[in-house]
This record gives sequence, C-alpha cells and structure tokens, in this order.
Amino acid sequence: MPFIPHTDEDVTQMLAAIGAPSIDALFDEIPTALRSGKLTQVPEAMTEMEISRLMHERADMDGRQLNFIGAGAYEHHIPAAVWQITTRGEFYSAYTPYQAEASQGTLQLIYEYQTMMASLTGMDVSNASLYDGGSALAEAVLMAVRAHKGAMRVLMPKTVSPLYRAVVRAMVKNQHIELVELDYDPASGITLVPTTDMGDFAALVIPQPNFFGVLEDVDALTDWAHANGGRVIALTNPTSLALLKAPGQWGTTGADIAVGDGQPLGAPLSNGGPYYGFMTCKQALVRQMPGRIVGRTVDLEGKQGFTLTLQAREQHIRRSKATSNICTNQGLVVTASTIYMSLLGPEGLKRVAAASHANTRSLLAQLCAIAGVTQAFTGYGFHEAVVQLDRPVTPVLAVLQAQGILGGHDLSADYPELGNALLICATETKTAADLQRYAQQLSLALSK
Amino acid sequence: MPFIPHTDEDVTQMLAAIGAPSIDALFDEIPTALRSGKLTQVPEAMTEMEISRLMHERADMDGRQLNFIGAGAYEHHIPAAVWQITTRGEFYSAYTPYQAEASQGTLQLIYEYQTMMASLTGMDVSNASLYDGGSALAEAVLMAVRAHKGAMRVLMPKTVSPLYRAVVRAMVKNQHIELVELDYDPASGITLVPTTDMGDFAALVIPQPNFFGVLEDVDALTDWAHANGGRVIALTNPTSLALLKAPGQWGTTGADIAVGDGQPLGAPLSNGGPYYGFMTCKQALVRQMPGRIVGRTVDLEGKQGFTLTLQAREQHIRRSKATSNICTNQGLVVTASTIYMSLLGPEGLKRVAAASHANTRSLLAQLCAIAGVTQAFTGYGFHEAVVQLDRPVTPVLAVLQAQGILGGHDLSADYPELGNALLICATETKTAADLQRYAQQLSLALSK
Amino acid sequence: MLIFEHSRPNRAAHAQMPAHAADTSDLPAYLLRTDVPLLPQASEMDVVRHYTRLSQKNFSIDTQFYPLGSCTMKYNPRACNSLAMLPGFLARHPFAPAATGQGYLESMYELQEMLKDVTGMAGVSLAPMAGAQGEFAGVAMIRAYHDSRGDTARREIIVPNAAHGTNPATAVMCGYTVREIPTDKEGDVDLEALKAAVGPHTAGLMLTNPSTLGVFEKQIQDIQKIVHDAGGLLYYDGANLNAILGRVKPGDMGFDVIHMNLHKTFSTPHGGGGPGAGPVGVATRLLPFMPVPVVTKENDQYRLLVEGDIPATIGRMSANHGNAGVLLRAYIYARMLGAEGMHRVSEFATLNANYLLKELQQAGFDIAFPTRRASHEFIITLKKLKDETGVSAMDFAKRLLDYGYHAPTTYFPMLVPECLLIEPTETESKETLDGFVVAMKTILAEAYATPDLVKGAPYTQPVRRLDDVKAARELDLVWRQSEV
Amino acid sequence: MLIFEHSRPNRAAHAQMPAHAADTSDLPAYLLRTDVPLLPQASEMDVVRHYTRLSQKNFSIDTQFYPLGSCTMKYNPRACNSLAMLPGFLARHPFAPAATGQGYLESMYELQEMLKDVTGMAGVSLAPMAGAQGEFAGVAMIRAYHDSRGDTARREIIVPNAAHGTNPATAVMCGYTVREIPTDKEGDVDLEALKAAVGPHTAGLMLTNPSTLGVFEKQIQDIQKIVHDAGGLLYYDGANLNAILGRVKPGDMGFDVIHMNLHKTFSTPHGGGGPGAGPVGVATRLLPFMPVPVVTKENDQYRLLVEGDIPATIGRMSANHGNAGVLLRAYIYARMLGAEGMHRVSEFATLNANYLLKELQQAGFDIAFPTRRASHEFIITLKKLKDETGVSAMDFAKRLLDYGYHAPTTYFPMLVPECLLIEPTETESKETLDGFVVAMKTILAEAYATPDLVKGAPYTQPVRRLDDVKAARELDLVWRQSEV
Repeated sequence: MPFIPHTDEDVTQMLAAIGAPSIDALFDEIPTALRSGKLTQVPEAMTEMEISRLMHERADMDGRQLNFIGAGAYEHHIPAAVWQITTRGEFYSAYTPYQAEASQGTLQLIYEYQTMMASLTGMDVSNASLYDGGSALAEAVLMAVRAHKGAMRVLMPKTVSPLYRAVVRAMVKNQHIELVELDYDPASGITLVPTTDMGDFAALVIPQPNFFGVLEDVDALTDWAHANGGRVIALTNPTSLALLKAPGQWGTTGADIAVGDGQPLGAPLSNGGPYYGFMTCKQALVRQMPGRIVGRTVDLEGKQGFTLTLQAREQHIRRSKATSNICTNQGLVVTASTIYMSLLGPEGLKRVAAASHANTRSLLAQLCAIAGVTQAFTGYGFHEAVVQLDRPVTPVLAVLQAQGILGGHDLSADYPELGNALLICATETKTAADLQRYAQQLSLALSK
Repeated sequence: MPFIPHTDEDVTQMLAAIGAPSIDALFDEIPTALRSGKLTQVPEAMTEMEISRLMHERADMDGRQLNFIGAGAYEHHIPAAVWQITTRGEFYSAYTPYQAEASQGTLQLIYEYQTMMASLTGMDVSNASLYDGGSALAEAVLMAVRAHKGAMRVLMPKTVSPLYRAVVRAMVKNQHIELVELDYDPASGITLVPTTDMGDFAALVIPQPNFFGVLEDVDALTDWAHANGGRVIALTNPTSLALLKAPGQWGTTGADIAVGDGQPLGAPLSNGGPYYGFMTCKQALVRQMPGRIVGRTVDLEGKQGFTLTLQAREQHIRRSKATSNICTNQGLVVTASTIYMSLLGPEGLKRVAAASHANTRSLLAQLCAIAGVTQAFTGYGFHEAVVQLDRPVTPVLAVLQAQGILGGHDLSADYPELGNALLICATETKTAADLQRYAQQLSLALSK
Repeated sequence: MLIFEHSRPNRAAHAQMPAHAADTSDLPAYLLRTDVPLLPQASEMDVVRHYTRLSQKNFSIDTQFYPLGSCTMKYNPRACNSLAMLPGFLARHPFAPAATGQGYLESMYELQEMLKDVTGMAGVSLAPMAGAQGEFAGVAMIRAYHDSRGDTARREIIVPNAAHGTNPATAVMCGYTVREIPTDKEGDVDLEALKAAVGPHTAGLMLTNPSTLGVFEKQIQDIQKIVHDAGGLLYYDGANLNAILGRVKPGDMGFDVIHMNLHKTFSTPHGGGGPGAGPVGVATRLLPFMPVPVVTKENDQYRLLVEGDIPATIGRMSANHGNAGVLLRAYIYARMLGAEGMHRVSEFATLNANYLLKELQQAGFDIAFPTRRASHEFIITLKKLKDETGVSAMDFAKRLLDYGYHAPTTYFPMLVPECLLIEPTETESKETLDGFVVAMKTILAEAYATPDLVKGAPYTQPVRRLDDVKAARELDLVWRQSEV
Repeated sequence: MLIFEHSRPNRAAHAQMPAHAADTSDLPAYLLRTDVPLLPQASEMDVVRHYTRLSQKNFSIDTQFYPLGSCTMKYNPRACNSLAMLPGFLARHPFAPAATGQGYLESMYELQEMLKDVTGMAGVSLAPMAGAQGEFAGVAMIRAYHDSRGDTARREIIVPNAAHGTNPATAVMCGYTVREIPTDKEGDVDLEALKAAVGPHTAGLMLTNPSTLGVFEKQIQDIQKIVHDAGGLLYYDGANLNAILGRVKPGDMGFDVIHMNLHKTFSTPHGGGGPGAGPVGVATRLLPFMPVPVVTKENDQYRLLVEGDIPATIGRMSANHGNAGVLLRAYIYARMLGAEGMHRVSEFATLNANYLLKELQQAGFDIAFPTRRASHEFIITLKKLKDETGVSAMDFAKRLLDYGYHAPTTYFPMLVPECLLIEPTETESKETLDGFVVAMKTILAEAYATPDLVKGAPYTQPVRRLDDVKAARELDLVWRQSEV
C-alpha cells in the first residue's frame, strides 16, 4: 500500500472505535448501483525503482537538441540554487498561505516578489501571480473592461502571439467582449498608431517586444490610447525589462496594466509549464486586480508580518461577484523566480538580456549572409527576429532537426502573408560556436 | 568575483578601519621572495552557466551501461527522498557537531544510525562511521591489535577483497603488524578452518559474503578463532545482513568487531565515492574504537539531547596517543544511509537482499547454460558469483561493453589460479529482461 | 529582514551573470530603460541563506500535519519531483516537434487514459492549469454544447449554497447567471428546491460530491434525473474526488463533465499556492468541445491535437500544454499507486476521517452532521463554545498552530456557524490522528479554563496574530528603497 | 522523538521495496538471520517528515555565519552539488572501464593539474579521503623516501606544539615518535628549539603555515633550511591554505609534501562531519611514492595509474578513487573561481579577518598576537574576562548561539588560554561581520553585568547546555526497543 501507513492492527482498532465492521461499510451511504468495479485502464502499481527507470528512459528520449526556438518560452540559464531551494519541503509541500502566522516564509517571499515585479515593470503594485502569460493577458482584458465600465472592445495588435490571442478569445468570448485586431506595418514589423477613429475601446494591448521580436513604438501607442480614452495593457518579456523602458514609463503617463509570462525568470522550458503570469498595475486599479495579493502589516505586538489582503475581491469571499474565478496562483514557480531575480540582480538580468540580444543579432547577421535568407523586418529587435527563406520552412527545419538543431518557430501557418517566415531566438545560453554551427547547417540545408 | 560579496566601498571602509593602504599590505609579513606570480595551470573563471554545460557534456559521456559489476560497490535503487533530504542546506553545509546544542539534527541522526548499524550487525555499539570499507577494515585490524596487547599478527583470508587487503597493508605496515594470508578451498570457495597451529594472532578477519560472493562458514571460523585466543573481525555487506546471520550471532559468542562498506545502503556508485565505512563492536571494546561516537544525555533541564562522546580517545584531545588519527567521518553519506534504512525498513532491506540474491541465481543459471561457461565454486552464495570462461575474460568483456553491458569484474589478475574467472552481480535493479539480454549477448560473444 | 535589506549597490552574485556586458548600442535611447530596477544586489550566499531561512518559517506537509478540509493535503512523494525534473523533460521547448518529446507525450497520453477510467468519462483534456480553469473549461463546454444546438435560452447555472466560491464565479465568467439552492438538514441538496429551480433556462448544475459538507449526496441519482430531464447538464466539481477514487465514477453518476484537482487527489504539491492542474473529463456529447491541446496516439507516435483537429473546441487555456511539469508529477504518482492503490486511497482517507470524527465526538466536539458517515472529511461546529466562552473557530485554529498542527479549514462551508472542516487524508497514521485529538481536547479545556489564552494564540510562530484590517486599509504591497 | 518511536510492526514505505519477497530457500538455515533488525518500520511520509524536521535543528552555512577558526566554513556553491550529482556521474561503477568514465577522469586530471599549480608541487594524488588520510599518506611517503635510501635511523617527526592533533597522531600511525617544539611569543616556531631538535634521527617536520595561531610563519625560509640541512623533509599541513591561495605556494617555501583539505579551501561541504577529501601534493623526489590511484592522460585518453604503474607507491588509501563525488565538487568550484578568483579568495579572507580583528580589538577584546597581521584567522583570549567574571570561552561561545552565530573554535590552539579562534572566510559580507561584532560586544557587556545569564546559555536552541560528563560516564550509544 504505497503512501498509506496503516497496519492491520491500526485498521482493526480504528474500525472498532468507529463501530463499523469493515472499511467497506463506511461507504454504505453510496447507492449500491453506483459502486464501480475494478479500474481497467490503470496498470498495476510500480515501485519507485520501476517508475524511476521508466521515467529515466522516457526523459532520455526527449534528448536535448540545440534550441533556437523562443516564441514566448525562452531557454535561459537557471542557477542551481533556484530549484534546490524552491523544492525544499517547506516551500514545495506548503499550503496556500491562508494561515498567515504559519506561512510567513511564503508570504514574505511573495511580498518581495511583488516589489521586484512592480519595479521591473515600473508600476505601483503587483499581484502574487496568475497561471501564465496568456491567461494573464485575458485577465488584464477583463480587468480593463471592468474598470472602464462602458466599452466592451479591446484593441489587440496582430503582433501579439497568436496563441495568446487564442487564449484571450477563449476566456472572454462568453462575456461579449470584442477583440479588435490591429495590423502591423509589413516593412518594420511594428504596430502603427491608428490614424482612423477606432471608436470606444476599453484598452489597447501593446506587446513589447512583439511576437516578431520587434520593438514597438510604445510611447506613441500609449499616448494615442490614452488620448482616445482607452487604457494601456503592456504585454512584456520580463528579461527585456532589465534593458528596455518599463511600461510605467511608456509615453506621458505610462501603461496602466502590465502582464506577461514570468517563465524567462527561472522556470525551465519543461514542455510548456508550469510557468506563471505576472500582473502589475497602477495603484488606482488595485481593487480591480484579480488573483492573490500579499500585504505587509503588524502583529499584536507591533512586529512586521505579511498576510494575504484584499481578499474581498476573491471568489472564496465574493463568489459570483468576484473579480475572477481564479483561486490558485503559481506559488512555487514564483518562489523560483524570486530567488532567480535575487541571484541575478539588476546587473545580472541586464547582462542576460544584453547577451541574448547580441547573440540574436550575431546569428541574424550570419544567417542573412546565406543565399536564400533575408531579414523580414527593419524595426529594432530584442532577442528574436524573423527571417524569410527561399523555400518552405518545414522541410528545412526537418533537415536541421536531423542535425540536432531546433531551428526556430515556423510562422507560415499563423502569418501566411509573411511567406516562408521563421522566428529565431538565441539567448545567452548560446556560444559563438553554437551560432556558427546553426549558420553552417542552415547553409548546407539551403544549398541542396 | 564569484562568491565574494565585497563592494569597492566595503573594501575602502574595511581597509580604513584596519589602517592598511591596500589588501596587498595585509600580506606584508610574507617574505617578498615567496610571493607567487600568476597561476598558469588554472584556466579563466567560468560562470555557472558555462561550467554547467561542460559538466552536463562530461556526465553524458559517462553513459549508463547495464551494469553487472559488484565486487564491493553495488547498484541499488536509492529512494528519491534520500538525497533530496540529505542535500538540504542544514545537513549539507553543517559543520561537525562539536557545538552540540546547535547540531541536534545531525547528532540525533547519528545516534539513530548507530542504533540501526548495531542492530543490523548484532553488536552492542557503533561509531559514527569511518571513511570506507577498506579503511574501516584497517582500523579494525589496528583496534584488534591494540586490544590484544600482545600478538602483532592478523589472519587475513584471501577471500577478502584484494583491494581491501591492499588498503590494510598500506595502513598497518609501518606499525609492524603482520598480515597472514589464509587460503580458500578451491572447490567450495570458502575459507577452511585452519587445522594447523597458526601461532599467536590478534584477530581473524571473516568476510561474509566473501569476495567471490560465497558464504563462509562463519560459525566454525568464529569459534576456532576464539578458541585460539584471537578476536573476530566480521567484514560484511550490510544489505546481506537483512537476510544473513548477524556477526553478533556468529558461533558461540559472536564476532567482536564488525566492519564493512555502507555504500549499498543509499550511496550511489559515483565513481567509487564518497561511501562510508561502518564499524560496530562489543561493549567491552568501545573505548578502543576509533572515530566519532554520539551519546545520548540530558540538558540542564533534564531534557533528552545528543552529543559527541568519548572524545578522550580522539586525536584532537589525545594527540599522539589517540586511537587513530581519524578526524572526519562521512557524515553526509551516513545521513543518506540513515534515511535509506528508515525508508526501507527491515522488510524492505530483506526484499532487496532477496531480490538481488534471486536475480544473481537466475543470471548464474542462464550463464552456466552457455557452452564455455562454468560456475567456479560450489559454496552457497549471496548476490555475486564467479564464473569461468573458456577463453580470456578481457576481450569478452570488451565485446559486451560494445553492446552496452558491463559484464562483471575480471578476476584473472588477482586470482590467476582461477583461470579465466569473472565475478558477476545482479542486484534488485535488474529485470528478467536485463538478465536475458546479458545471457544472450554473452552467448553471442562466446560463439564467435 | 527583507532580501532588499541585504542589498548593496554593485554587490552581485558574479557566477550567475555573463562575464561581460554585451553591446546593445544598436538600440535607440527612447526604447531603453534609464533607472535601475529594484532587484536585490546580493551575494549568492546571502540569497541562499535568506531564502533557506525564510522557508523555515513555513508550515508544510513535509514538517506538519494539515487536517485541512477540502484541500487534501497529503504526502507528495519525493520521486514525483525528482523524476519530473529530469534534464530531458526540463529542457524540451513546448514548440519543439512532437518527435523530440515522445517520452513526455506518451506519459501524458497514459495519464489521460487513466483519468478517463477513474472518472468514467469518455474524454479527458489536461489543458486547464488549475481547478478554477478546469471549472471554466467545463462550464464553457456546457455553454458551447447548448449553443451548438441553438438552445440559447439556457442562461442559468444552478449551484448549491454549500458550493466552493469558484463555482458561481466561474459561471459568471462564462456569461451565466447563478441560482443558488439550499441544502437540507442532512446535508443533501434540497430536492424540492431543485425541482422548482430547473426549467428551459437551466444550462446546468454544478455539484461537489461528496459535498463540501463532507457527506455523499445520497439522492444523486434523483438529482441527475431532474437536471437532465430539464435539459440541463451536470458538472462535477472534483474537489472531493479523493473520497471516492476507484469506488464511484462520476460518469456512472450521470455527470457530463468533471474537473479534477491534481494537486489534491493526485498529490502534486500545493507549492504554497500553486501551480495546480485541473484536467477536465467529458461525456461523449461534450467530446467535440474539449479545450485544446489534447494528446493523441497515431501509428504509435504521440502528438498534440490543436484547434484544427477539434474544430468546435472551446479553445485554449494556455499557449502551451497547461502545467506540464505538474501533470508529469501526477502521472508518476498514479503509476506508483496503480489500480489497487487508487482504491485504497479512498478507503483509507474515509477510514481516517470517520475515525477522527468519532474520536473528536467522544472528546466532546459537536459534529455538524452526526447522523451521516463522513466522506474523507467532516465538519465540527464550535458555536456552543463560542457562545459559552467567546472563543471562536478562528481562535481555536490559531491555537492549533502552537501545538504544531496546521489549522483545519475555518468558516467554510459558510452555512455551518463557527465550523472547522477537517480532512486527515489517507497518508497520516493513527498516531498522528491520536496526537491531533489530544491537542484538540487540550485546547477545548483551555478555552473553558483560560479563554484569553486561546484568543491570544498563536504564541510560537514567527509572528503573533496579524492585523488583517490594517493590511487591507493601509495597503502596503511593495517595499520601497526609502526604507533603508 | 526518535525515528524508532514512529515505528510500528509491519508498517512500511511500500513504494520503496520490491513488490514481492523473492525466493531464498536455497540458503541453509544456519547462515540465515532469525531476528528482525531494529530498522524503523515507518511510512515514507513519516520518514520524510522526521528527517526534514530534524534538519531544522542544525546550524549550517546555508542558515548561519560560522566564524569557526581553522575550519574555513565558507559558502558551498549549490551548482557544485547538482553538477556532481548528474546521473552520468552517479551511475558509474568504480571498476567500470576507463572508456566509460572519460568525463569524470578528465575532470580529475584537470583538478590534479590545478592543485599542482596552486601548491607549487610536482605531482598530486587525489586518493586520500580526508585531511587525516592526506597527512597519513604524506608522512608515509616521507618514511618510504628515507627507507628507500636505506636511511632507516630517521624515526622522529617534529611537530610544533600549536599543531592540530592529527599531526602527532598521524606520525604515530606511521611508526614514528613525535617531538614537540615550542612556539615563541610572536607565534612563530622557536628556531633555537628547532635547531636543537633536528639531527640524523629527524625524518621530517610537520608545519601549518599560516599557523594555527593565525599568523604567517615569518622564518619559514630558515626553518626549511634547518630541516633540510639535517636531512629531514618538510610536511605542509594544508588546513590554512585558504589564507595564501594563489599568493604563496607551499612548494616555493620548500615543502616536500602537502595535503589539502578540499572541504576547506575548495569549499566542498562539511556535511555535518564529512566526507572530506585530502589530496596530497609532492615534490619531485617523492613522486615515486605517491598513493594510488593517480589519473594520467595518454593519447588523449584518461586512466587511473595503479600499483603496477607506480611500483614504489605507499599503496592505496581506499579500494577506489577516494571520495570521488567530493573531488568533482572541488573541481567545479575551482573552475568557477578561475585563476583570478583563487587569488581573490586569499585576499578577501585576509581582509575579512584583519577587519574583524580590528573591530573586536576596538570593542575591547584581547587579541592573542596583537603585533601580528591576521592571516585568514586570528585568536582572542578571554582569560581576563574569565578571571574577572567567571565567564569562560565556552560560556561565551554558547551564548553566541543565542544570537544566531555559530561559536568560534574554542580552546584550540591549546597554548592560548580561554581562546576563541575566529575565521570569517571571504564569503561573508561586511554587514555580517558588523552584526557579529555587535553580538560579541553585547555578550561582553552581559558577562560583566549578568554573568550567570551567559553561563546558562544557550536558551534558544532545541536543548539547553548538555551534560557531557553524563554522556561519557553513562554511555548510551544506541536506542533499545524496550524504551517504547
């Protein structure tokens, strides 16, 4: 009986205390007809040794290739300390910190996290995290509409990740919110400031960098949105914020809400999760914010302590009138991320951003020197870029894959107007030799 | 400056406080001629990211082959909890528990370890561990000679691991202790009870199982040694003790000292270390025992607590009159081992021993069914066995290795009298398919 | 001390950053940051020390017993963690080709199959990242189903008043109005009220069974018939699945859709508040609407089904495959349990709950539903104690912390006054339960003898009772540099 | 509570054992065990919980500052742990062919090369498993050297009276007699006494430099000449290598053999008392006697040199390659430091020590050698305090625990009365040192104001001061079943 401590003697004593003849009898309120038979699709138990061998074999199948895919999830070095501390039992197996006095570790950590995220995004306050970047964007859209109390339309540039847009659609469509797509400039790859009347809208989403890795003109877009009565939702890569202007400083008065995926800050790629969504905002919007929030307060003796606060917004208190149905945050990944940011510090994170940027620039230059490869956009970039090939992308990626290289993310399905477009990314984890290897292999693949 | 927290401002302030013009000045008592220049064989610093990639590459080179080597180090399943808890900072980065009040975690754990090891070996007391099995045997030899106060000879069967015998030789030779080899019976593989007068001796070493995996007649050997005025040093595999008679029960009065390598109890193979040596003994010999020992006592308020005790035996108190020069034990591996034994329990350890035994028997049967393979010894075995091939062992092992199989330990150099002898081992980690694969590949290798 | 107080300008963990600052001069000034973000500037050791010490200020399963109703705080096997974090799994990019992730995808496929079996449903999607997202996906599928049939008048979801707050909140997020129905004295749904509530406006009913009151809904077959006859669908809130694992299948009870909290029943870690995972299972008629991605097996290869593969899908809950690492942990746990082990989970969770109920009743505590069997949890009410001594359920809960036990769930479900919802789970031993009973008795005696002692608790934690009102009134959500 | 008190007959962690009991009926009864060994019978969770909680009762580098002289308790980088425990390294059997361990062996070869460089020696063997074994190997090589020359009258090892206890104990284990020589007032070796001690009976001198008194032996060149002229060899005890890393090489000082404590200077974890690693470096004339195995590189392949390769070897210290996993950690640390980083280790260790010395002197503490620079450590003596208040160095040390600091080394070296040997290491920040000074001052004031308070310390630890005398007199070394 894995994970069950009971001895036969325990069971006998406990049943005697209950006054039940058998464990089966404890289920006597369940209608007989409903009791199920054996499970047929669940195999026999494996010991830890057996499952261990199986999982090692399976993990070994998922070999590490040289990865140049970004597109929303980024391969960065994660200091060994991060997950060694994060998986300590006291963090790993702790409950949600509702009992504040017995959860000061988690609570103080989240308060520190909130401070870091608010500062990184240049905003006033932060929540304790949401599920991931896509759902955080959806929550931001709902929040902006709630706060606007009028417009049900949100402007959504096509330079926002297609998958994020899909998540937002799925989450807001039943609430009659309309997502209005904004086109991008085919030359520069940036979202142009609308020159026609867009009507009432609750918010404009501004991705920075955008899905093409191109840097939007955030100041102009922010000021335009504010001038036209909409709020600004910044969608950003947190690593980039060590280098790029913080959303709170965009335009004249800054963005109103900032969201994004926290994955680059200490979460491994891990097949796509668990990551976490961050959300920060201006002070004025704090009571509209979904998700848990930690506040600092004092105890009976006046000593500093931390506790969940503003719970009146949340579903377990407010039920059908809550700001969101959200319940869990991504506490453990936030723990990792807070330790990651503490180890990197402002200079470390800036160097990671700069090295990723420089590597991508170098790779881009090498690739564009190959016949049949051209750069798609003229706009400034961060650590991703789109290249166009002289032939379909899929077979080229297959050739690279056979050489152990994941050559990037194929854009042709989501952006057919770009032709044979490939989104590439090279973070600080790539060496000069790695970049060269990619360029050589691509050159070979295209010379055939 | 990896791992150094000082800012330039810190340095300035600290030098000002010291009244020194520079850090260099702090070394002004060192004769100028002695100050060394640059280190030339130490490469430039690597970041954690860089060394991480290098070590992953190197670890991947050391691929896991299907391993049938035992010969003193055994591949067992180690529960995930073992090293996750062991490497918690509070165990991993703690100092030797000299400050008992601030080290109750380590001290209680060692007390629990001592209890388990004493019980497993059937002895009265245990120390907190020694370096490894070989050096523990050497310390036991020195201890027996110290306790005997007369004889300087110790009887050492050839069925003791040749490498252990080498360690003992290296460690005792400068103290004029003579190691007298005892032969084994070529048919059964066991050490025969001497029938001639062996003269005075301080102790007889009895390996159980012996290096051939064969079970010695421990009762007869023990009684003979005692009858002839020598003490008995049991050298045992701790896993086997869940199944086999404990040294404390050997013969009429039991062995006097039990030692061995604790590796099978939770330490990974890991290129040979760190492992640990265990040592237990009869109460009467406790003050002759080398190494640290933890005792239970009470604090000022009568509350139970744990502390290092009998330190008067040790080098830091007794200096040149100490029982040994030994200083460290293998605390962290003992931590792992104590958790391992707690998770396995008596039934778990017995099943591990039984499964290893049964697997080895099954493998042996399958191998001996191959033309050109014969079993070397008729004696009872535990989880290793010697087979003899019809041709030199080395090239056969090379063929197996090319198939991803480590076929065993070649005995021909250490035991030329056994011909083309190979020591094989199959622990509980091997499946029926693994055993079959080995047999098939060996059959193929020998059919060429 | 906050991490920021360990910070000094220009201090850094140098091994953790690229050795040189790369050139970024190609970027124009107007896009660049000019201030230094408030991240700590600390040495590696200071960071390690700070967070190691901070961790010690937490209660956790690895250190304490959590008799926390509705939360199923059971042992999280350590192997699930280390195996889910093997380098091959961690390194794979979610957009890498399926061919490079067969180990992961095969595990997920098998997890789907196992979850289908234990829930009795026709399909499972692992996409939702937590229970609330699973609920959202479930209700969105109910809506998509009705909409696809043109049955668009169904705009109301029925929820019992004992339900988790996520139920009504989710219904609203899916554009539904919520109708609450009462619970009878036995803790079951008030059937007459349900009959009166259903109609052509009814989209569905959301139900937890065993309910949040810790009892199995005996009339489940009637409820199912009433809702289905009215054209509504039945949603199963999987919060209490641990109580019936391997014994009753929600599909057999007639539910059309279910979410499961893998961080409860399948023992993935709570992690101080997440990440969870909230897969949904559906009956045949909802298969076309499942959230993507879903793992499929074709010619012995595994791949993700996406939008094009399931055209009527309600869409996606995340850009990727949900909380993949959490799903892996659940898979590993499920394989270690095996079929027999799953049966035993509900058996021993129920045994522990009923034993603890009986022992606490013996000890003088008032059981909220004394005539019922406990499922894997049960409720005691301290109303009498509060009236007689002024000691509230909250005071009682805080005092338990001093005895080394996490508090039970307090003030939920809301319809039982001064309640403690207690769930021991199957992984706790009889001795632990007995120890807890002793602490409960001791506090009960304290409450009568020295009520102020209990009201002032806790005394042994890093802080005394915290001022929540101040926290909400004088919002202090971020630390400021000026505090140094 | 002891783990045995969680134990119940037939309870077990079932996931951790083979599912079935295999057949062992081929073994005869007289070889079999009949009783059940006293191993815990507990659930996996109870074991995890017990040892997690136990760990919290420890001080450690990851949670506290250890100003522990001679022990070099510095930060143990977490990367060293995780990288040394990569599956490929852990799974390799020590007797597996060299071809299957090139990653490990290459790392070890490079570690040897780096250690040769920092010590200035001609060869390094990584075989010894701890400092004391390194000492043993070193002295055994001295003996083998003399013996090989037929110079067998040299049967005496000279050791300064400030030396670590392992020095004389080791000399005895190698069959030598020990002659102690005194230390002068400045903390240096008494040269006249040394001159008088050496002669044709002198096998060698064992010296720690910087010495255990925390000062650099200024006359090292004279000492070297005296011993060598007398035909003896010089042994360097590497305990304090951290103080001179990258700045002075023992080989340049004329030492013939040295051991290094990798768990000090190279930051491998102390692990609550081990494992350590104690490689030895040797001058050219001792190369033929190095302990096996030694890693060599031939045609770009690495392998271990064993007995046949080094015929005059003193032999082997272990059946395998020493504490391999510890050596890997040291290698990783060395690579992260790099040449520049190694220089900085001694610089900042020395800076921290001299700063702390000065601050404590300012605070009114008596420095044992006030005219000398501190190396990476220094001594204060509380003799005056003891005389005036009765508060001993031990009391003072115990009181520091209450303030969250591990005690410095007490009563060593033995020749300074009521001494505290303090070593801050390079990884501690100025703020930590300043905090420590505040605590030291506070306790000093307490000692005069309320000496009994200090004598009764500690008060905040899991236990109060323990009765060591009872522990030694009424030996209680194992728990007995009868206690239940």
